[in-house]
Amino acid sequence: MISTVEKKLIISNPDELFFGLAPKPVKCQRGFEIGNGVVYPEINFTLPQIIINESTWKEVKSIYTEIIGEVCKRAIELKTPALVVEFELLPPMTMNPEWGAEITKILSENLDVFYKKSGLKSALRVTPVDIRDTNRPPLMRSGELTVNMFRSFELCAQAGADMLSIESTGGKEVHDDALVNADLSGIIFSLGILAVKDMQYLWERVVDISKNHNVIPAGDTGCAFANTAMILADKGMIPKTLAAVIRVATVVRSLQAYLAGAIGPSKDCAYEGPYIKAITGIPISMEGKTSACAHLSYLGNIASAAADLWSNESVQNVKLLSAYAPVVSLEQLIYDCRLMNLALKNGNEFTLKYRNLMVESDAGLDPQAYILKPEIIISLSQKIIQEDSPYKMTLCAVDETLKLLRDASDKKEIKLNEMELRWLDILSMQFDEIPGDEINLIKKMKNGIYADKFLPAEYDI
Amino acid sequence: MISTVEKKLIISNPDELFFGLAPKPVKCQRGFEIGNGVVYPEINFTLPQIIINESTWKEVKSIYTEIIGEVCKRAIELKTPALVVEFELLPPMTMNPEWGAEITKILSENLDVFYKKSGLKSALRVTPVDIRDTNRPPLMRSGELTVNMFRSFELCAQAGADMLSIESTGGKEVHDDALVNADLSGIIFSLGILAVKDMQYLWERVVDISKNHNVIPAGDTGCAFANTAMILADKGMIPKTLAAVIRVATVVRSLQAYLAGAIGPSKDCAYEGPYIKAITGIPISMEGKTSACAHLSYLGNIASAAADLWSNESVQNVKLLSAYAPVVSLEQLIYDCRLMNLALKNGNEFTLKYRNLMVESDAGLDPQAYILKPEIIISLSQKIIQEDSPYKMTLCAVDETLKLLRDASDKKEIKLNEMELRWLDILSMQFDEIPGDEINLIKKMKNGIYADKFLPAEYDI
Amino acid sequence: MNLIEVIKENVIRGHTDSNAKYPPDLAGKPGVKDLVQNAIDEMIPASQILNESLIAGMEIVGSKFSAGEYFVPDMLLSAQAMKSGMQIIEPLLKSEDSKKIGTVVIGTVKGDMHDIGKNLVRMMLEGGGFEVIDLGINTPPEKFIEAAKKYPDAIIGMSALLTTTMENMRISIEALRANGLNNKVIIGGAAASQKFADEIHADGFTRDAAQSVQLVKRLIGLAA
Amino acid sequence: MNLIEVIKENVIRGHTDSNAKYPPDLAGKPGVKDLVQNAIDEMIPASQILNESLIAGMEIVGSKFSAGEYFVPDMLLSAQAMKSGMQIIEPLLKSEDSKKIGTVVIGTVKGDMHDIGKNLVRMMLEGGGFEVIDLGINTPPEKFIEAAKKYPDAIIGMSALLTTTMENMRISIEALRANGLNNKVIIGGAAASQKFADEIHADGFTRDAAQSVQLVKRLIGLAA
Ligand code: B12
Ligand code: B12
Repeated sequence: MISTVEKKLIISNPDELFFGLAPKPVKCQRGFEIGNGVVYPEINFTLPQIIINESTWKEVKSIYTEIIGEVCKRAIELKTPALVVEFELLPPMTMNPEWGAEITKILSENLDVFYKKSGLKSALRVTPVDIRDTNRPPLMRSGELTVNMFRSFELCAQAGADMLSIESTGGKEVHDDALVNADLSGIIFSLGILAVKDMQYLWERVVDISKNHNVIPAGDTGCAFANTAMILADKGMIPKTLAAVIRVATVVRSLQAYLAGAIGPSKDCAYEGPYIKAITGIPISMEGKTSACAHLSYLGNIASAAADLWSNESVQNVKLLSAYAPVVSLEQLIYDCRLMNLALKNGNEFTLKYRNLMVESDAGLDPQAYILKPEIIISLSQKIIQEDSPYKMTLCAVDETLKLLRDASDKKEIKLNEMELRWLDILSMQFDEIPGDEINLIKKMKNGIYADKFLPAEYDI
Repeated sequence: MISTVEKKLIISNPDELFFGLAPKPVKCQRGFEIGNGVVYPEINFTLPQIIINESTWKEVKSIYTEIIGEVCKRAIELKTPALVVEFELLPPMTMNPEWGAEITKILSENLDVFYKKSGLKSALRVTPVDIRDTNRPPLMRSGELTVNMFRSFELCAQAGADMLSIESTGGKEVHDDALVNADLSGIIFSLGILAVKDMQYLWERVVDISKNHNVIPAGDTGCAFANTAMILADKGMIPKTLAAVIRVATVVRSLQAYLAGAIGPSKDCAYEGPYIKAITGIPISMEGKTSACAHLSYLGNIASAAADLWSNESVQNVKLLSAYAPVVSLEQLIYDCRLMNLALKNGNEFTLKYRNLMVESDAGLDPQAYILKPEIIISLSQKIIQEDSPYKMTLCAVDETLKLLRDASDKKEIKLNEMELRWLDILSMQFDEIPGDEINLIKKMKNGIYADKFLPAEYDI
Repeated sequence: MNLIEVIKENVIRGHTDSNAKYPPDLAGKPGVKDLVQNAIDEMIPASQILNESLIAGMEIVGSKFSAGEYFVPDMLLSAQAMKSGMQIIEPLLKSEDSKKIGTVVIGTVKGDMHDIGKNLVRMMLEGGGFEVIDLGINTPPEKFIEAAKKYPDAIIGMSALLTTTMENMRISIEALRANGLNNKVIIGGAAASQKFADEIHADGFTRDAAQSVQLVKRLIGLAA
Repeated sequence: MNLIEVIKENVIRGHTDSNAKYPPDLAGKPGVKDLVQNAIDEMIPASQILNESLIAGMEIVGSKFSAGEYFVPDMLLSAQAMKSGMQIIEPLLKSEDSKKIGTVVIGTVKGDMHDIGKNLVRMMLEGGGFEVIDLGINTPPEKFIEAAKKYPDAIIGMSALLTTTMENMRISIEALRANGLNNKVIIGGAAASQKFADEIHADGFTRDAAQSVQLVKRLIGLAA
């Protein structure tokens, strides 16, 4: 059952939107609560160069075993108040759900041992891959891939996951093309209709599985859309203003997970997280400068302004001069968190000032950073939730962000070059032609240039 | 000419010892000043797994060319106010001074290009290796290695270095053994006599070379002593209290560089830097959490409390998921610096509070962090400079640090376990037997267990 | 400005025809399609239109993109405009004139679904005058073999973004060689590097799509 | 506590003789040297003293170190105490009893001057009953070859800490093999890893000195 969104924000004062504190904290099994006054590190890691198959499986397992041992050891040495570990499955581990579960078990058992032996509080987030996207046009509700994806959630939950997440891809088959063409109608169709419908379908099921296994349905991310856009924008391939617009638009599709019963913490790569936090009050995970190992970014500091978990996104298990890269990342995260947690102890006024450093650090340098300013998050969120349907909310998100960025550029709060300004014009022109009514856009898209990219029946449209 | 130290600290108020501001800023060629209100990133990098010889030399050069290009590109994208690049030679590049100079030229020329093309302000620190330590007992003032080391300084200065540094090793041949035996008499002999004499000899010459080529004689580090101790202590091999004592003792030997005419910025790995800054007023380079790629540490945040340059120490040019590791490090440093620089803009009161977060973050968790508390730096430095000779200053440093740590443990400001306390006792007992007079210790050592480790003539004793 | 120049300008600006709304300042004005028709009517030789307007225009587009003055969507608009002109002149060109300068088979390797980078490479190569056969994502070695047999002179491009799929580039190359196929292979994608390319005996690597055109030209002996 | 136990205890505490000031609480009391002499005087067999006091004591020291309850200087004090006892009983032991359980040649490779890690490994191996030939730092392949010829049964240990010297481990191993020398080779140092060991065909790798004893024992068939 998908509930509808309240017309009132849970956090409506920008000064109450900061790191470490969320109105609806999430309680974890091994002794701690996320969003209750402390920022915790969320460590991510992945395999070094290796192929995954039967013959390498033993080595794959030993790599994960080694990583988790080293990570826990250092976490204890640095006395972190608690540790969140994310295990992002790789595609073969979701296609063979038993494999993903096997690694989950290794990680979970190790966390148990260190909890019992050394009192290391911890939680394990497990994130199966949205393998439905393997074939194009993808089958979103049928077929072996869908079955295996849901089995992967089941088996990982049984094997010891504490939280379930996914970077779901419903609508991406249209978005990929729309993105490089900077075609707002395709983007809005993808995010406001396809992605929303798929999120509703998918998260009802993930929430059910979570309830059955007593694990936390944690949340989703607009990664496949907005982070793809971000990377392309950072490489100068698409306008940054477009990436910023897409980010705000993903708020609506990501929100569906929480309306379906997910309770957070959101996924690290979901830079729309602070919007979700303002709207729903759930704690969020964020990544920024300390995830430079996974992707470079213009959001390095501002990303931490509202973070309840602080993540490195991902790093291969390669040896650096000091230690393996996951240990290096963990150490950096822990030191970042220490500063934030001490700031929190110094009281609200100081915390705010410190948060504002993070914001000021980046907000003026990039439109994608600009839309993460607390006042803007609150004001845009406020407008978005007044709309009645996810489609209308998405339209509102796009429209308001376009206006906002033009305004910010006029007021010289951000500097947009001539290319960006040109595209801001084009995007606004495009927007004016998008039907205000969902049905009409669907009709248009079923016969338009994306017609062979997606299967309407798989979205029940 | 070695001058003697003033009996008055340049910074005598702990509240005036903070990041970004040094009483004696250092002016760089390409448009900026270090220590004048802004913290700048200092990026370091080294080769990945490769052997250095004639047949690989072309590849070696192309690796450095690639690194400097990528680093400058990202520095510009992230709009850093300026960039310091350190090139630490590897041993074969000092043994063949032409090689080190060739890489220096590549780096320097690239920095020039980016300065002219994109306005990237920058400075290049070049650090030859102290190759005199290749043979044991080492020849410190004669032999081919010494000649090549000095030629390396010369050629690198000619080839475009803006600053010269070294991690010099005089006295290490005794210290290595004394360290693992936790033998304070050997440690004090090494640091207070051998190292001091070698620093005086070495830095008079480096300062001369610098003057002749109009480059900055930047400074030295107690790395070979105190960082070796730190790494061993962090691995549980020697007491952390001992490592802390050694750190403070290195202040005296490192100080000799500045008395001989070096003007800073000090070397990143010199955690004695804040003491030097208080005593001399020169700007310092420091490394902490963002150098976790090079070594893990218990000083992650406190290290930045007084930093004028903020460094990653070193990272191999390996590919991470996002980019090559040096680019990743640079990005992290720049974001760290942005926060510090915004804090500085918020005025002294806020800066101090922010600095205190960094201090509180680590100071209670490790004796090596504890001795980096600003009040302690000032009070210990004050005592040290009252003594008349480097030897007496070293004795004072050791004595006062031992007392301080016992006190801190009694007052529960740091937690020392039973093993640490036991060694604190032993070290104090040892200290009581060390001659107050330099001559007597020299006499003892010439005939003692370290007699075959060092050559007195090479230190003119 | 003569017609040849005007067409070229319209390619660069990405203006297809008088119905196209972009770029806004050219809306309503004749675009590449219209202007090429005019040129034909004025008896300008098709090959001259091709070389001096369309290809020359796209070359400038490519260099603007490399210089950071164009986004990908700008480039796509230009490519569309160019195509609209091509459709008119193609029947008029002698077959040898319109022949592509070479063929490239490209695909993302098995297990890997990332294709944005690969698609950009395809686009650039097409813009550079190559025929590109796109095998899509998740391409098993057999498909590369099949394509290599079909296009014995083609350069084969492989893309991989995951550390766990990059080995499939090695495996695919080995499979090609084991089948006696000697097509040159180039690789790319975030996980790849020149070092890795050397290690798996690939014939070329580039960091970005822009450079891939140069690389392929070099491999077929069209550039130094 | 009988004398055997008391000696063992003094080895563990690192108390050499009544002149030694450490550990402070035992200063002035008889140490290992004195007590071993007493034991000899009491006609306790030298081999019993060796095994049940000295070696048994050092074993406990080793496990305390591994458990993080001892620092290296603690261990060195114990080793010194043990040695002082050894000097007394050595002449009394039949030569076969005192024979070392194996030989290890160890050195830091060419171009590399880091030796703290290597020295710890040496110490641990000596404590574990091995004879260790230390080639020092900056050891060229020829020196390893020379030593391997001289000690054909020895395990050879190589240490490297720089990314630019680790290749010298490969080169040194290749040089040994090229000279027909089949000594088992183990490697270590911050730059090394099991993966690298496999790659250069080393016979063993450990992350730390403590594990090196087990590794060497396993390689010579003394442990599983
Ligand atoms: C966008 C993206 C996605 C999108 C893909 C959309 C699409 N249609 O391609 C989505 C969200 C679906 C996705 C899914 C996944 N992804 Co992904 N993704 C990315 C991201 C953010 C950007 C990739 C991209 O498009 N870059 C932009 C393009 C233009 O650059 P490029 O691909 O490098 O291509 C350029 C050059 O390399 C070159 N080139 C490329 N190919 C070729 C070929 C030839 C022949 C030549 C000459 C040149 C060349 O030219 C191109 C243009 O200049 C990267 C992060 C990163 N830093 O790369 C992660 C990343 C690659 N993904 C990652 C992961 C883990 C995944 C998932 C497993 C996530 C999950 N758990 O669900 C799945 C796996 C799906 C699968 N089986 O492949 C990890 C990989 C980690 C690892 N172990 O290797 C990364 C590194 C993210 C991270 N930091 O953790 N991802
Ligand atoms: C101490 C130290 C020094 C001291 C060395 C003192 C000495 N007598 O050894 C001094 C200051 C002299 C020094 C000099 C240099 N160093 Co240095 N040094 C270090 C440091 C901080 C610690 C090394 C150490 O002693 N660790 C403690 C011991 C106990 O650990 P370990 O050596 O790993 O050994 C353990 C295991 O590996 C194993 N093991 C070791 N050997 C073996 C062998 C076998 C057979 C087995 C089974 C096991 C085994 O058991 C040991 C005990 O558990 C490291 C940083 C680091 N993270 O490692 C840098 C480091 C190794 N040094 C580095 C550099 C660059 C240098 C210099 C070039 C600096 C310069 N520009 O002047 C010179 C080079 C000199 C030379 N030619 O070798 C870099 C290397 C970078 C690179 N490219 O690889 C490092 C990584 C520092 C950094 N982060 O940048 N260094």
